[in-house]
Amino acid sequence: MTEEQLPHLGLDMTRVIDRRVYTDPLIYKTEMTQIFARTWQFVAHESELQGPGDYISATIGEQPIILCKNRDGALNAFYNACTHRGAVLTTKRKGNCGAAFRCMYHGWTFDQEGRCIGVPYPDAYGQGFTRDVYDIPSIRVETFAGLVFVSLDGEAAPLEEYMGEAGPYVREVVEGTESLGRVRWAYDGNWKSWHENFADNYHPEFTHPVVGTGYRGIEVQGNNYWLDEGHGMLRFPPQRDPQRIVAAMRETSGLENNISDNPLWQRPPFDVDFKQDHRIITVFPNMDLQFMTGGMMNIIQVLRPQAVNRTVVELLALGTKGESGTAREWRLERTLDSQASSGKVSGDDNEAVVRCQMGFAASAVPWSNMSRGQGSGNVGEKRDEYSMRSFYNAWRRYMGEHAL
Amino acid sequence: MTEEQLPHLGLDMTRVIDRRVYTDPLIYKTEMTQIFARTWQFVAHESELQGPGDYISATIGEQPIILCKNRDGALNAFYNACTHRGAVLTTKRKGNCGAAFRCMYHGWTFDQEGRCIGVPYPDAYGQGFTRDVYDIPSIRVETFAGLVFVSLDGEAAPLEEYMGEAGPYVREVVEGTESLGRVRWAYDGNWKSWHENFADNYHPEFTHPVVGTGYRGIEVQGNNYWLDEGHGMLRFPPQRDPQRIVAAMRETSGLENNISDNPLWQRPPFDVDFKQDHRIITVFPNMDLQFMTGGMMNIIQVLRPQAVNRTVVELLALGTKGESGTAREWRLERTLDSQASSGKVSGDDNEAVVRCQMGFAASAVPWSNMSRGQGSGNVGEKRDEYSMRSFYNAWRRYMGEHAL
Amino acid sequence: MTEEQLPHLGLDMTRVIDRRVYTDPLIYKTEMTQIFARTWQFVAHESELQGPGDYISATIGEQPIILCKNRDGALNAFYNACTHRGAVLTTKRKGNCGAAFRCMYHGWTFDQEGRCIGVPYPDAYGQGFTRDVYDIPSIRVETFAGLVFVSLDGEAAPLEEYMGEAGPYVREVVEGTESLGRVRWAYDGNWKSWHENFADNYHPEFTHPVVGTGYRGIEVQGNNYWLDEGHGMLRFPPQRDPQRIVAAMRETSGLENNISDNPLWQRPPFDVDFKQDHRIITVFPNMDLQFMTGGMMNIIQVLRPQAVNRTVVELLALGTKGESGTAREWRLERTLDSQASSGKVSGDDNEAVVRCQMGFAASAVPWSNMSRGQGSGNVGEKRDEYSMRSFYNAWRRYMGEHAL
Amino acid sequence: MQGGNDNCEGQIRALMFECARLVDHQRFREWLDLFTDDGSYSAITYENNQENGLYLFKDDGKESLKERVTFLMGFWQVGRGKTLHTLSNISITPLQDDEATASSYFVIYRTGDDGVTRFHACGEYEDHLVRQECRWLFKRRKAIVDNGVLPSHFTDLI
Amino acid sequence: MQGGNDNCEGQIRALMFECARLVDHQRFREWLDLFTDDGSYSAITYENNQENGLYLFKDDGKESLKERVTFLMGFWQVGRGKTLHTLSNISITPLQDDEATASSYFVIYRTGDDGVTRFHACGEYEDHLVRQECRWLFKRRKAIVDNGVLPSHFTDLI
Amino acid sequence: MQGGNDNCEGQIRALMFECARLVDHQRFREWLDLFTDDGSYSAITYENNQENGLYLFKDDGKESLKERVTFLMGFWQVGRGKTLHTLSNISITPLQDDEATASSYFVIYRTGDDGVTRFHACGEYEDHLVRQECRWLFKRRKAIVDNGVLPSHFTDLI
Ligand code: FES
Ligand code: FES
Ligand code: FES
Ligand SMILES: [Fe+3]
Ligand SMILES: [Fe+3]
Ligand SMILES: [Fe+3]
Repeated sequence: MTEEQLPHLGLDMTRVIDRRVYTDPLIYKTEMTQIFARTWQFVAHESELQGPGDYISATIGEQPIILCKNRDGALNAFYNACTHRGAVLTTKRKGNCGAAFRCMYHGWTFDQEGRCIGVPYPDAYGQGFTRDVYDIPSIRVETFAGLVFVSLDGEAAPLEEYMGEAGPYVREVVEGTESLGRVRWAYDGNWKSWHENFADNYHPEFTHPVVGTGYRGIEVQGNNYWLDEGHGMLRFPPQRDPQRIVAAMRETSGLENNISDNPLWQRPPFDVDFKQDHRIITVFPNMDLQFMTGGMMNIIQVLRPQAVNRTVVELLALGTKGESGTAREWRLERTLDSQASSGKVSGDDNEAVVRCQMGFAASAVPWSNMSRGQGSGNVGEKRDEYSMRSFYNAWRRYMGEHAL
Repeated sequence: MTEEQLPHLGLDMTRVIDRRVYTDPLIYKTEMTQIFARTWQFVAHESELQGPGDYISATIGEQPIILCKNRDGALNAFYNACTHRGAVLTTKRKGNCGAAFRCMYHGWTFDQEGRCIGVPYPDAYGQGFTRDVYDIPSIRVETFAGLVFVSLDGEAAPLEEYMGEAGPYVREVVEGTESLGRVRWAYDGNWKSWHENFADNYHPEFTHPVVGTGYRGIEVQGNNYWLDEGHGMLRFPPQRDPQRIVAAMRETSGLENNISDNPLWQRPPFDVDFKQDHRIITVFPNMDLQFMTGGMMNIIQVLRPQAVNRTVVELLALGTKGESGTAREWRLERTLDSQASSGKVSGDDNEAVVRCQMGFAASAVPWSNMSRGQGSGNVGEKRDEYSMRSFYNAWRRYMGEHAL
Repeated sequence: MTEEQLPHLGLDMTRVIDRRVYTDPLIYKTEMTQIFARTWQFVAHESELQGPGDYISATIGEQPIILCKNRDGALNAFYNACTHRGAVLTTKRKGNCGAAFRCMYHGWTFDQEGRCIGVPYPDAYGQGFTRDVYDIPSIRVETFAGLVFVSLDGEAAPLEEYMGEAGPYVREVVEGTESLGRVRWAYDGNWKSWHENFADNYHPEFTHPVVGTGYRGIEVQGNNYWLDEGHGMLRFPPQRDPQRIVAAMRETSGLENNISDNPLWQRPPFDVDFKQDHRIITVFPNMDLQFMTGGMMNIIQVLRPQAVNRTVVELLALGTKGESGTAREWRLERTLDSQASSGKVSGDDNEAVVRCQMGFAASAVPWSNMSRGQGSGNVGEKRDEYSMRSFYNAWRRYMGEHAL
Repeated sequence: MQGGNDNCEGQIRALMFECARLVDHQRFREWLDLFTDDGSYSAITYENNQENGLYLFKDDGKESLKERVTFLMGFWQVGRGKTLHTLSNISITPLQDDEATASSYFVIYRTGDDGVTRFHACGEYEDHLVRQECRWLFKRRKAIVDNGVLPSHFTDLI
Repeated sequence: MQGGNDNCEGQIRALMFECARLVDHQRFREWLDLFTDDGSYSAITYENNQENGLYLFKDDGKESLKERVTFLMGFWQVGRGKTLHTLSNISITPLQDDEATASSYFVIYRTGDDGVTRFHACGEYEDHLVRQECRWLFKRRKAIVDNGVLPSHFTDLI
Repeated sequence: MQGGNDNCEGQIRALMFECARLVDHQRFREWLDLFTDDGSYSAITYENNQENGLYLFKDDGKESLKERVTFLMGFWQVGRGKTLHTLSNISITPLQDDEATASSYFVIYRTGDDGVTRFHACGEYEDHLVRQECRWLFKRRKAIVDNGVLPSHFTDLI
């Protein structure tokens, strides 16, 4: 596999990716400043912040931040670092700060917008001291269809514009939802591998026996979208044949799976249009939304890089605002069955991305292929990879001269 | 918070510190050679080495060393590394080497001063071989008021001179003491944060509810000292009001704390002048002494950096030589009640320094303020920060061109 | 210990080694490419791969590879990394791939030689797509007396030539053997320290009381060999006096060890020539063979570096092909008694190499001496160090300008 | 050891240990037989158990349990590392002759592909047990997992 | 389960487990009730227990214990991570009808602010127990901590 | 606690705990007395136990055990760190009045030269026990170690 063998693919870093993007610590470091500090980053669903003083803390790239609701119901963000001597104002992932955050070290207080409102015994600082120098730098917050994002970059385009072609699709699947809760897990691999996995509709029938066996004998439909800028979408109809799955299960374990007695296979206690397309939307650079089986499963995932080869995935499960208690209970019990590192589907995706990171060490195999779908335009078939190329196209632009 | 906003403070790295000093691995590496390899470093109280062959091993910066008492009762130090092929002569933190250290690998022996006194089968090394080439390089040892220090730097000023203005204060609080034992703990933070915490008398009433509530309604007294060179002192009278503390305890837990039945609040079984000032002395760069409540609690702490963001604190508890068995027992049971990572006071200090390291990641908040006390001279009020500025003044001098 | 003091030794990096070779991450990184990617590296005994599809995976330097037996019984090696998007084809250390490896991510298949034989839905890659571009790069495999080696370097000399002067000795001790199984352990030290320990016959009587006490009062015989290129051998007759050992045991524990009732001291249930020399052969750069007590214990060890200061040792125990069930059982129960990190001999060697790594931190003791045996020629006495110098001579050549 | 509660407690502990052993030895089909036909097996993080009730999974009834066993036997492609489920702090509360609840602590160690054995997860089991035909079975086992960040390979039985 | 030592041992084990559970669920005021009025609770490192007897802390009597509970309930500002105190190797030695000593091993796991659950500390409990009004209580609990370098957050009950 | 199997089980558990305690307190000569004269003590990795039967070591009979104790008492130069052998999931199967088998899980923590306490190893004991002169002893203890990569310092009793 030499460079000469691959001319038809174009070594342009969108169709064929140099695997060092997943392993080079310097690229990782650059991603933190060129990408994570300049894009819009999802922090919370607005339903997670109910009253004044409610806050959520997060790490954006490597920067600790706080998102807080103020007295007027407005959301504000600022760094989670005391301007006095650096202590984070909170170590909790969420909570309520009351009227203000009081730093536990020297008692400086900061209001719900990060403004310095109290410095004990200020006289010792002398005459030139003005408290507002010690306001915590604020961070831009914008909301899109109930999803709250921040950007560390004062110059970033507005969120609405940033969402670009993905906007309408995102709005459609999250409007009217609220948060059910979160789970997190870690895997030993680069953050982009998980994001790619979401933009990848070529793998499911191979990675997931429960998908592949359900597709047996079926002509698989669906589309893959490049959405400007950096976003993507997978859209495909529900087609699996349960009887094929049951047969495959029998082969696998020798157990007769009687799905009609298995509550996991029953209709949920709420209306769902089973004919609706599944939709998986990737938002640049590190956010993924899944809207499956007419919204039976509706989740958001965000990637929190820890190191070039370590990532935490944070998953937010969504329910429908105002749904019945029975519906809500069903969602709480069933939403994650396929998800997270314990999930019947994601379990295998975790294995795949960990295996990729292991294989990236083989420097004699230096490129990854993402060239499926050779047609012009931005839409291909289900198994095409326009979505991934959209990501790397934006990645390359953000990284600028730092890209490989 | 921009550089322009802070002119009145002077970005001179003593009043306002660039937080990269706590996070930059290169600065850390430089500190190992510019500071830890050039200053006097506390290793032991002389009472810890009783007879010939008694030794204590330690790591000074990143260098393994042995401090050993010889036949004549003199203390010697040398590297803990065999000159043959490198094995440490001991892996224990303390012990007795007998007449000599025998390296476990090839049996080379080194006397209590590190001189090579035995090489098995030396003939194979040929004629040019002279054993004294294989003496372990010795390290300077000096003792101050029973405290044993080493310096890896042959050119360092004598210890007495090094102790500078701190000398008399240190002597006063450690003379006549002996070691009760040690405890160690680790925290995820830079070593300087713990040292600063000791030089900081602004924080206690905010960090420690047990201090803050005891001060309620009281005009707090005390002084803060810059002691040349690099040292500092906090000195303040015992002023807390126990009834205020009891009231705050009741608020906190709903429990009525009857301190008159609580042995922790009783007079110790030895004479103490409860009127005496508390004294906390910081010795450059990584040693701290506390002499509290007329010596009811008397401890030394030394910082052993492990990485730019990881530190081990080693605490040595002191008792009075010749004190009664009851007094000694009291000290053994009570000295650490407030100390170490399990302590009623230090527990919160640990939380503070860990929170600082977390907050240092916020690069938009790049400076820490240590400017309290604007008066000229070297002494300020209790909450002033002359002591910290003394530290950073020396830090900057030792780091030279390597300082930020 | 200054450079001036050591002229008689010659600071040529074979007689006197700069200890940074054990601690410098850059040297380690260079070793991965200059040495591990260019030498022959032991992967398996051929008895470990029985039928077609049997494979063993390994990491050579930092490169994941697979060694696999094909349909014709030939052994092939290739990188353990899918050419599509990088997933390792197996995470197991051994197994059987069936007719082909099927990547778990997108189902690409690779035959037992790493050739790409299946790409699902290839049309999406367009017209220029040719599958053989996606064959996994193959790796050279050669076998020596049943030992299977790979070399990542296409230009490396043939294995037979590489084995050089060590070849005949290696052949003698491994011919007619087969694998009994493997154990692995990790130690906190550089990989070369363990390899040196094998090439070192000066240490045993000091490191291992069970050896040293057995030698009491005995004129120890044996030879040390420099074997071209980079290899070495220790050869010495069985001389220990069991009664001396028993006496020393009594001194140590107060227990009377009655070795005539101790099965560990009995003749094995197979023929052994107890007069035969013990032989320990070191193969450059990271392989060691021990043939002890006429083959009563016959093992191979390979070093798998994890980091500059962390190594995994992989031990392969050997039995004689066709030996009786009783003989085999004896070997399975007794072979490792002295070996591995739990072994009665290797336990102490582990301690020694860990102690060396700790001592290497003492930068004032910068050199290690390997100069025993000053005579010309390539053979010295038992305690000489021709073997080690052979290693460093080759090490220096492979490292080229990157050597210190 | 013939009669009364004591007997029951011993048998219930034996059931718990048997469960750990079957899981650790990957004998999944036998694990299935430790549950009643209407048995439930679920897992949730400590935080979500305190707050919102969002489960990791909740298998209700034999058919759901069979599906999980099928996944463990190959319907997942995830590698099954050797695990060790250590149980401690077992408290059993008899409800009536043939019924009891129990709480216990679990700590799981797991050996990875690299051969290294590591702490994996820990937490608390809440069990509801019944005796059917002289045999104690799980009617409900809920694993409340302390880990706020789950490990990567978490499809093994908890 | 009605009579004799066996009963006692079960009750003492129940006390120990109850103690762990209250601590892990941060029910500190109830923890207080597991001690006699003159109860003592202390901790010391293994090394210092062997050598010099320098305690980490030693709470003698209900008032000292109440002070500790007050610190745990907010007089410390340290965050309280979720802990799991697993107990094993429990050996109980009856002294008389209403008195016993016990030794046991503890291993503590703790979930940090980052959500990651880690091994925290381990060691041995030396307990002295008495029965008062049909209830077993700690008269003395001494925790001997193996850790030679204590963890950073070590204000949780051990 | 007077009669029958229950008594035996308690005594066998006591033997196991005693064994752990003697090992952890480095009282090796007393450890020796927990084995019958023909006692066997061995260790093997989980993988090798499944596959080829290659032991780490196998001490058969008192003389082999004495040799190991001698090594532990100084015939090794390896430092002996403080260990903690926690036992759980103890299942005892009586064979006859004076004989039983048992299986249990062990997890070992060890404090290194640097003072840091870490998880060390874990696995399963397979024990064969006999009663001789009113005292239960190990006739065979086999430690099956989960760790596929053994720790560096692994000469401590497992
Ligand atoms: S660090 Fe926040 S008040 Fe000092
Ligand atoms: S390393 Fe010390 S004698 Fe060889
Ligand atoms: S990574 Fe192997 S088939 Fe895609
Ligand atoms: Fe998937
Ligand atoms: Fe403080
Ligand atoms: Fe050796």
